Amino acid sequence: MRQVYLDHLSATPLLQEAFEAMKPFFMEAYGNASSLHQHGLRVRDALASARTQVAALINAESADDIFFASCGTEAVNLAVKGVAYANRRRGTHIVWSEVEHPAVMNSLEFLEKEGFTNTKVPVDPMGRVQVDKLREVITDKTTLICVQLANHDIGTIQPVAEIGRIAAEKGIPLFVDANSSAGWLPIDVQQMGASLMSLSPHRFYGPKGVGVLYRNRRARLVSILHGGVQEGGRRAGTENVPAIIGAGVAAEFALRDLDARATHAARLQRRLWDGLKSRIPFIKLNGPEPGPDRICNNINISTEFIEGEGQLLLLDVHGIAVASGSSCVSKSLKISHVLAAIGLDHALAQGNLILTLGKDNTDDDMDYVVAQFALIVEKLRGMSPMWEEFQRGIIDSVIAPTGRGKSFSEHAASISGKASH
Amino acid sequence: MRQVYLDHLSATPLLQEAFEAMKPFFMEAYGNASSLHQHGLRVRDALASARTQVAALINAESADDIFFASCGTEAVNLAVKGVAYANRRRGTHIVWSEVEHPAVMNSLEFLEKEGFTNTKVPVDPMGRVQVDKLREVITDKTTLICVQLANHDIGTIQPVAEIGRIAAEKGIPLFVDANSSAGWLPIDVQQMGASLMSLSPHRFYGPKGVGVLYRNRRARLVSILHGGVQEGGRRAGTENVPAIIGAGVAAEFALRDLDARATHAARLQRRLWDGLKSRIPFIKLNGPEPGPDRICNNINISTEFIEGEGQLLLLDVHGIAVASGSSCVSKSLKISHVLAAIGLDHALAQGNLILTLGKDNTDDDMDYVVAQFALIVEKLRGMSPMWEEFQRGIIDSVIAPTGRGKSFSEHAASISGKASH
Amino acid sequence: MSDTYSLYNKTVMDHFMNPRNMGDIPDADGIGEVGAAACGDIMKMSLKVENGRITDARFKTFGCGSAIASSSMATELIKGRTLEEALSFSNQEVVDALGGLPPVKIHCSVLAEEALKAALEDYVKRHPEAAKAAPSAEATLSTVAS
Amino acid sequence: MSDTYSLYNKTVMDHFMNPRNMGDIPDADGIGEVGAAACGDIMKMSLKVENGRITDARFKTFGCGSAIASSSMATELIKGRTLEEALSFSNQEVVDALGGLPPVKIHCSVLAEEALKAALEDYVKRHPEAAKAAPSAEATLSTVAS
Ligand SMILES: Cc1ncc(COP(=O)(O)O)c(C=O)c1O
Ligand SMILES: Cc1ncc(COP(=O)(O)O)c(C=O)c1O
Repeated sequence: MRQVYLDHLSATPLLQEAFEAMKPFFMEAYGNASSLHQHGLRVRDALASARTQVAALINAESADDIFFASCGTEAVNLAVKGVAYANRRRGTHIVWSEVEHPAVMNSLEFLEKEGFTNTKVPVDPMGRVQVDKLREVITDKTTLICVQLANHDIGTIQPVAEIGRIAAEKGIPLFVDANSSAGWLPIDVQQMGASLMSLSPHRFYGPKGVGVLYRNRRARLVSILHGGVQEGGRRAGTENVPAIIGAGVAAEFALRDLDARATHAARLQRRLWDGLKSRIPFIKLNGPEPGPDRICNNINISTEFIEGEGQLLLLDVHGIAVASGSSCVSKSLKISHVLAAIGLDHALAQGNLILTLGKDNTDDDMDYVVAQFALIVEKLRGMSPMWEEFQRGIIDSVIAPTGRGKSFSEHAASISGKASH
Repeated sequence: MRQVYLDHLSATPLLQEAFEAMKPFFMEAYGNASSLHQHGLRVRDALASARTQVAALINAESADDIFFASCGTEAVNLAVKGVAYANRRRGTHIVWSEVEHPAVMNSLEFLEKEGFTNTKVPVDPMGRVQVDKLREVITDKTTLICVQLANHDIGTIQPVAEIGRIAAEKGIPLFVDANSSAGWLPIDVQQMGASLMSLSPHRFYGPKGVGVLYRNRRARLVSILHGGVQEGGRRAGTENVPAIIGAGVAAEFALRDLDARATHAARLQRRLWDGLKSRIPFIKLNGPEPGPDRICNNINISTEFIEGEGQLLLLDVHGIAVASGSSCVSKSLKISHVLAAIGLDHALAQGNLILTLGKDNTDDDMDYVVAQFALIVEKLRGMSPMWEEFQRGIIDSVIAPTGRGKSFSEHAASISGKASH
Repeated sequence: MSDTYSLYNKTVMDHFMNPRNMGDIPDADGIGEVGAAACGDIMKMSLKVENGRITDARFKTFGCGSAIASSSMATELIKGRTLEEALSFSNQEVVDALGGLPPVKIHCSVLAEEALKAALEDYVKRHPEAAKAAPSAEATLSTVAS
Repeated sequence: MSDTYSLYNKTVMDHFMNPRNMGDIPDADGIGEVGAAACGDIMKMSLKVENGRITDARFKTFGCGSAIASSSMATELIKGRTLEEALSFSNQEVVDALGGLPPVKIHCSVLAEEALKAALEDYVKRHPEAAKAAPSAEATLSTVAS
């Protein structure tokens, strides 16, 4: 059976070249980078190269601005809390967009308990941050602005350069969460006006176990993991040497192959969405159309009258790996807050799938996915009371309303006794 | 030239078997453990096995009590801050020993700024926690006791079981930092009365990039890295799958081979110390004599009239890798706080070396180290004004006082104009 | 899909992929449709009742794999039971018959129980004589309905 | 040791491992011994002075590799200089001649400068006529000494 991996946002396979570079650092060059003898010094040299490779990917001013953490989440926590704590005397207010990843959202929730405040900036129905609103909510106590480069769920590319200009004007550091987008979009932190940026190498063919925080010298930052003085005192703990080496190599290839990868992904993205919408009625693309406003490797769809987990499971049975923002898929039984933020009807949020493309996917893969997905949708609609009730005019479609019947949400609320969320 | 690695506390090479087990998780089973498709589920299964393997090493009640973090430092931070925040309403006082690792010490320093308080319990000249003092300083606002299993610098084994009984009696969770000792001492968290314990797999032939926190269900713990709901909501961030798999295998071997490794290390430890003290005058072992009070793989020595960094560098030139607690070796220019805590004379702290043994060291290695070290000491003493002044009766020895001359510290203070620290 | 790795156990996967009694009963004696406030799943159950005994049960489900499997299993379990027996049906039976569900998915089995009870209630509403035959039924059902 | 990995650059390592002018001068004209409050290093320098010119310089050092290398390099640099020239000696010369030191180790070169100045001061104390010959020396040296 054909295997089509379309969950590159969750993880990418490790690049062969990265693995080869990592290998010696397990059993041979096993030293701790803090050691002063040859075993430590060898590793220290290697980490310095990785820092340079990663700095190049985002055009950082200096390799010294690159800090290695253990994952994208930790890099985000370090940026958000590290800047918040460092500037506490100056102010305690943080501005962020409502479509930020839980790593940002939940860090801010934690900081609220510690006496910090924050203001959430709304997005438009395409998931784009409302820049005027963002400008308005900045106060003289604001010490950080958090905006992601591209949304992890619906692929919306944010107007970060524009926000960067506001940040510069107001003298407030801008943190750009590029965990879901680095490696797939050209990034120039200097041009963008980002003072901090998080990267997640395992989303561009690097290894797991490493996250990156870029921080330029003008932004104050304190450590959030306390202990030794690794990473220039900004991140305590023995460095994950092999993973950092792998991240460096992955960054080098990501920079070299960026155009080719992005062009390839964009073509598949177009083919996939064209195929899906031509074969499947009552299907909707969430977020912007493929093109300059959307990251090249993300397709986020809602298929009406059926729920996402079932789609995901049946696709898996057919060798196709995808993700979903449906509540049934989340451990908290909540739909993705991104889908809520763009005002997506609950019925559509429930039928959500997230397909993220990679460099090794092919045109044939896309055609296979379209064909299989059409059959799966048919099967699940055949089982769905909503599909039947739509046919009978009891409920209406959100995607292509007929004017007959009540809305899915009204219907769901009336039978569950509570409003759907 | 013979290569003798005696810095196993900083890092151990990865076990071949662990590496083999990790390999498939880089390029083949590259899924994210949060994904619901086969790639994710495969990885999830593997993580569950690793959790079971690690639980066995310390006789944890359940594999669900094992949480994976990114390094020993993060595991410590999670234990200390995670328990502190979780119990904030009940109390804000933490008790710890003054020889804890900086990961504990600096986490507590951070918490102080957040309104928590702590009391440092002194140690005796062997580095052993004064248990009566510990009992005395516990208040009804104490929510955590932090004591390491064995000291990372001088190898002192702490009376944790005794402290565990006090903790149980008072109903306060005991956190045992076993980052420097797991794999080298038999550990039974239940018998020991530890509610939390940190482990550092890269110190028992596991990979870097993973730390372990054991936490039994009776101790409340909140996450300190915020984001997704990985690790049962106790540690957000994409899991470092290969490293966790490697940690599991390393734990399994550590348990299987514990006796053999410990016996081997203890023999080498004896041989090394006997050799050193018979060949080199004015040398002192810091911490307890080899035996039941000292971890089997640590030798911590002070060689008088010479400084540690030079010793370390010359040993390195001869293929021997060691560590030092001297101020010249630390980035902060301070001697190890452990050496200060046991009241070691500054002169001796400056001449400090830490040698930590591993399973692959041999008797011949020990003899080689003794021979080389004797020559190095001779060379450095030949260059040292202190050695000359000792011969001339201007300053006295701390280790074997002659009664002639002033102390090194007095002399140093008089010529530097400030008291040495 | 690999044989080894799946989100649910084999029984659940089987009922999800090959659901039993999926569909509608054209001339059903009782139909219940319920929604889970927690996650938004919707389940519809149709019953055929003859001589106080459930002779057929069918479902349609909008929901995750475990919701589909739960409704499939519930219809299987309920067929052949008397109304009285059906009224004491509990979600635990579904969970047990499926060989367990992940903790976060237990509510799917509750939804199956609720759908069944709703269908029974509908039946009793349409067939008041049945309530008289089984006096405890009405009381129970009104609790279910509230 | 591998050729590739070392804490210090090649020049520093060379001066650490093969220190120049290590030892004492039996009939030294000036001896200085100073200690670094920051880290506890101790450095002793002995000078031989002839006709207002340093003809020999030796050191002994209790300290790290860079302290030993700094004192070795300082003695090398200072030999042959006049007292006047020696008085304007700065640690930066040592750093430059060594091809750089890690930032945290710059203080070792400062210690070498201080040891030299202390030895010069000792010389002047013992040879007051020298101070008269080089009038600016005494002033500079009293600053150094304070
Ligand atoms: C935008 C964004 N931020 C943060 C994260 C968290 O990164 P990690 O999973 O590496 O911890 C993700 C992961 O998907 C993300 O997409
Ligand atoms: C007792 C102790 N705790 C904590 C740590 C920190 O662990 P890691 O270096 O894995 O971050 C160490 C490291 O040496 C240690 O010895």
